[in-house]
Amino acid sequence: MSDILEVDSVSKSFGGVRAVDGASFRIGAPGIYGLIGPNGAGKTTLFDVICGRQFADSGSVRLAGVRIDRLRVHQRVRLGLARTFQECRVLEEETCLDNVLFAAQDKNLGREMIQTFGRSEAYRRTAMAEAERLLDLVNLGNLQAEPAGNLSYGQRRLLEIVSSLIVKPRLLLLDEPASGINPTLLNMLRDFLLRMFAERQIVVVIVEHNMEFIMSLASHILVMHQGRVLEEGPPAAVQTSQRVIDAYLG
Amino acid sequence: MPASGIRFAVTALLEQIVNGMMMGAIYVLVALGMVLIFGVMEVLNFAHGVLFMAGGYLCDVFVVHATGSYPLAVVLTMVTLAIVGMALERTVFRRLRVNLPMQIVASLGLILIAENGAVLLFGPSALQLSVPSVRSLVRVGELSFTVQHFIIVGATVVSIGALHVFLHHTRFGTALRATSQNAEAARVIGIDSASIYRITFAVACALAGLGGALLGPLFLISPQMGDLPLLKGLTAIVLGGMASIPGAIVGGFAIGIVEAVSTLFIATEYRDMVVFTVLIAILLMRPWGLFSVRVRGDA
Amino acid sequence: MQRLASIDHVPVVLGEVCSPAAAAEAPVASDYSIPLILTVPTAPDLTKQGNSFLFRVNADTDQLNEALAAYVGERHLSPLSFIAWNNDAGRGGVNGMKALLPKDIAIGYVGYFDVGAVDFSSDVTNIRKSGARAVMLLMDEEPGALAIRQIRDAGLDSQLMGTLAMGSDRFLTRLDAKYLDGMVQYSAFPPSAPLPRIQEFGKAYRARFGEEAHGFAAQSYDGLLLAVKAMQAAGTATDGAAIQKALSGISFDGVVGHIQFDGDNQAKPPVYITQWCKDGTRKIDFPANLKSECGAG
Amino acid sequence: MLPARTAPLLSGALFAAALYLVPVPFAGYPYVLFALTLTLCYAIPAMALNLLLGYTGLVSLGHMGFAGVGAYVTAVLMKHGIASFAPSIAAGTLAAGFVGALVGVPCLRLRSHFFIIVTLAVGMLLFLLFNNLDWLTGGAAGLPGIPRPRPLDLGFAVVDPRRPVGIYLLAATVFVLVFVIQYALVRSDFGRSLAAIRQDETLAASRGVDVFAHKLTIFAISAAIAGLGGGLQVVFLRAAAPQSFGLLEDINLVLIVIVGGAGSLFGPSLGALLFVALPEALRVADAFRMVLFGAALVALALFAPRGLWGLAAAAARKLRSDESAVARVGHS
Repeated sequence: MSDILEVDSVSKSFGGVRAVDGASFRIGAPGIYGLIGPNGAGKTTLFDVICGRQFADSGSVRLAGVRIDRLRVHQRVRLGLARTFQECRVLEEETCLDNVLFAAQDKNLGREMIQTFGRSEAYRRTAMAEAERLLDLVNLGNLQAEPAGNLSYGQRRLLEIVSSLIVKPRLLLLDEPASGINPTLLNMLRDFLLRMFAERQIVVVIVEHNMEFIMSLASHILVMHQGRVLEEGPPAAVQTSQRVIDAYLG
Repeated sequence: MPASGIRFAVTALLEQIVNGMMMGAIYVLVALGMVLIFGVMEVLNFAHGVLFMAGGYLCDVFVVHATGSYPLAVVLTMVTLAIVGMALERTVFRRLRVNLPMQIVASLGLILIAENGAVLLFGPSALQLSVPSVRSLVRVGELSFTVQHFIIVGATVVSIGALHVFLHHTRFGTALRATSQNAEAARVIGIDSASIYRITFAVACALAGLGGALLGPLFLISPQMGDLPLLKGLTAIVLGGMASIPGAIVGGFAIGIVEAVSTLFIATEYRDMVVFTVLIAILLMRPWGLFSVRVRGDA
Repeated sequence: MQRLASIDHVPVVLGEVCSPAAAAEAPVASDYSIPLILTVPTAPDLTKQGNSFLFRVNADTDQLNEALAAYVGERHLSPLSFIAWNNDAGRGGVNGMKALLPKDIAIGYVGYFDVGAVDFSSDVTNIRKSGARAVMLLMDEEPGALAIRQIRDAGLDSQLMGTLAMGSDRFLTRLDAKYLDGMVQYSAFPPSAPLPRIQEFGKAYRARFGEEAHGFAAQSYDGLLLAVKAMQAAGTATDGAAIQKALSGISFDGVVGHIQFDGDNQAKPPVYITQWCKDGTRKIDFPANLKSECGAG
Repeated sequence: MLPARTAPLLSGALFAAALYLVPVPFAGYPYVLFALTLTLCYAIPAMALNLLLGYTGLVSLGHMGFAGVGAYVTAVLMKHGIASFAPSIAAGTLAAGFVGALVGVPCLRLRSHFFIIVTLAVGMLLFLLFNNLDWLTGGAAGLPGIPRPRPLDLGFAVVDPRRPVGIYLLAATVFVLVFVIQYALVRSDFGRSLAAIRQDETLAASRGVDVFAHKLTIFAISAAIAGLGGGLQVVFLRAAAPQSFGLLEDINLVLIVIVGGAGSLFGPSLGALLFVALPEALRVADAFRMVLFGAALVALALFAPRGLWGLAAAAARKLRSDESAVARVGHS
């Protein structure tokens, strides 16, 4: 079975700044992977290249063998890639339930037009049960009918993650999910992610600064430094690697 | 093409380039004001055309009823409109900084107020303001132009220079550029963005007033005199790349010249179509405008 | 118009000023069988829609152009250029004039501009490039004054030819005489012509409004009297159809001259040509029997 | 309370029935019917623009240009007897939709400020075409003499569009058809995707929405509906003039939608009633009234961004919440 995610010598620069300089790594087995590195290591740029927010200057990205680095964002999503945003984006005017149901909706334009006159609400009924279950898991069950705009920052982040999970993605990319979240919610987030991973056996890649959170969650860590993958391996090995310590302490 | 034909074509081309520079200068004055306001405040001021028109009427009032001297009237017009600009910014546009559709509604409301106000105060028919520089002519070989043509181009070049000095060599100007690049960052280091917005609007409206005061005597001062300059000015800042001042300057002059020279090849009533077709063509090739750099996140 | 016809139930309507509006109102007039008397719009095809309730007192562009075409022919002012409004009055005037010109007159540059435009520099350049001997301006006073000033400021000395509105003293307030010297224009009502009906109306108009009478006023005045006379002849002030019948057969000596409607309900008032003199007065150039010196046009 | 799904259908049906009953009291007042029919003609392009402005967040300042395309295609076909009313107006609608798609492909990739200015330029271009192509559109003089559709025998009644009541009923039918299309598009998965695009384009894309394709589709549909409105207006006024599809009408249309209440189903119709029927009734909008009107617009932009319908809806919601609050107090 080919790798789920394969990043092959990707480079990206803005003017003179080489943000990503030939980064490469492969993820074959399902698991929770951490992507860490000091500021300016190119984590966010690489993350954006994989998600499609940025196009790579050179190199390639493959999702389950299919090359995606030239596709537009929505095409990658339909191939099973899902992501959350560092700035946490939700549909503020829609209710929490509608946020999740919208994520589950089939976005194919042709089928949408047929539904416009067919008026079938089939998918919403089938997705409803799963949506409510996931919302309950993150204690948002009682806020189903509340517009997302009224939620706290932490609750919005949980809603965003639930919305990206409802579509059963093959690869879930989380962009600093721990930032700005109080410890109690952090534990709930960790348990939720572990439970979802246990249920779904997918690949989760987390870009994160919160070492304690990432080390307790990820089974495999990738360390980036100056645009390249410096080190990768289980958390214990990576924490003791001299190269990583030098990179951080400079 | 017979010899005389070539000579005719060259003089015609020269004549249209001068006319193009003159109208281009007017578009630059309007575009500069709009690009300043948009660059600093993310506000697209559709009411800029009526400020241009107000410049024409104010200049007429200051010449005929107050001072009798055109240069003094132009200065008074610019000062008055700077004050009007500050008032507008405080009452209307500051609250609408982010909300684009409401900026448009507010601008359209201001257009209705200004154009119909002009009809109420000065009557529907246009005013004709006769000033010395429009009556005296300059002969250039077989061609002749009013002195006003060259005053307009000269005044615009001076304004561009003054604006450049203000923006790059004064403390206030640097603060203004900082606010345009990143309002929050500027505020963090102690720049009072409220006064920046006020000054930006004052300078922008003064420039528009200057444009109206310069073009009014050459043609007519009428309630609708600002409409076409607004559209051409908008086209200029889009060509230039929305927030780029050099882009607005080159865009304004380019439109003026292309528009004027195009009338040698196609019928004049299609002149305005030329400008809009050029705009759409350029945006197809460079969807972010001629001059502005590709902004990060523009995948 | 809809409001006048259905709510106010008026018997006769005295005409619209611009042709597109007149074109839209004509069908409403025939729907409610209310005679619509036009006294200003000049688009030739207005009276060619077979609408029996539409009457026109003023001459259309073809009739007006006949006199000027003869003037251009006699002096062989070729090539002849035009600057005209980009609407039916403008385009109708240009096409009408072209049809009436002798074959040996070449057409130089023709420039159209939208109502409200003020910059004629490109037209001036093209006229100079085409080496035009004469330029006909088909527009009303406001753009006319602008175009003339820009033509003369750019050093062009071609013979200028204008329309009705450019022959009145009001036009002098927009331009000083030196710009107008030598310009000719057709006219339906030369205010200082030595004709009794013109002098009388002129005096009465000046007494009432304090300024010189002009063609539009004279034609509308006749239109009003015409309607009254028709209503008297039909003996009714409400039955539109009867008034229409009276109007089509009417023969009336108005201020602008004798008015009688042809098959298309179009009158044939006399047309004159006047020329501006250096001192700001006018003289009549056509018809020959009224040829006069400066001050009597 | 009625189940959620049928409530809007009921109010929609009542609204439609009311529309059809209007001629009964006003049959004797052709002028009132004239003003109401004109309002319906304006409401159709207003609903079209609302699909863009209100539901997708796209501000198009040249939309009456597309109405003009529909109008002139319909007018030319009918005036020269090439086709009768139904095929002509269908051709006009399709032509407008096609031009909309043609404009959309290049322009919808532009960032919002560019897009607004380009739609303004497109509107100007279309107007200049109507104003200058004399041989086709009659140029500035307009295209007079467009025949009204032939009478339609419905068995129980004959609808004669040549009479004020007939043309009103025709306009009402087209209006209801467009209202249903607006409702269907908005209250559907497609409508939810549009709402997502309006609220956060980047998020919509990351949920799998092909933003460009959706924008292009709704832009073309909206242009087509505007063309339908243009065709109807021209057949009703029996003449096509470029001025009715120029810059002033573009601005007027934006105001109708925003003042009426962008993003609501009934907003555009309310706006059309205010902007078309009212001034028509007041007849001459003199300068002073326009100044007050402009001031009202500025005030509305500052204090009621959701437009009048938004205000009404907010007031209604507040009323309901007060009632329910009172009711709860009663129970606790």
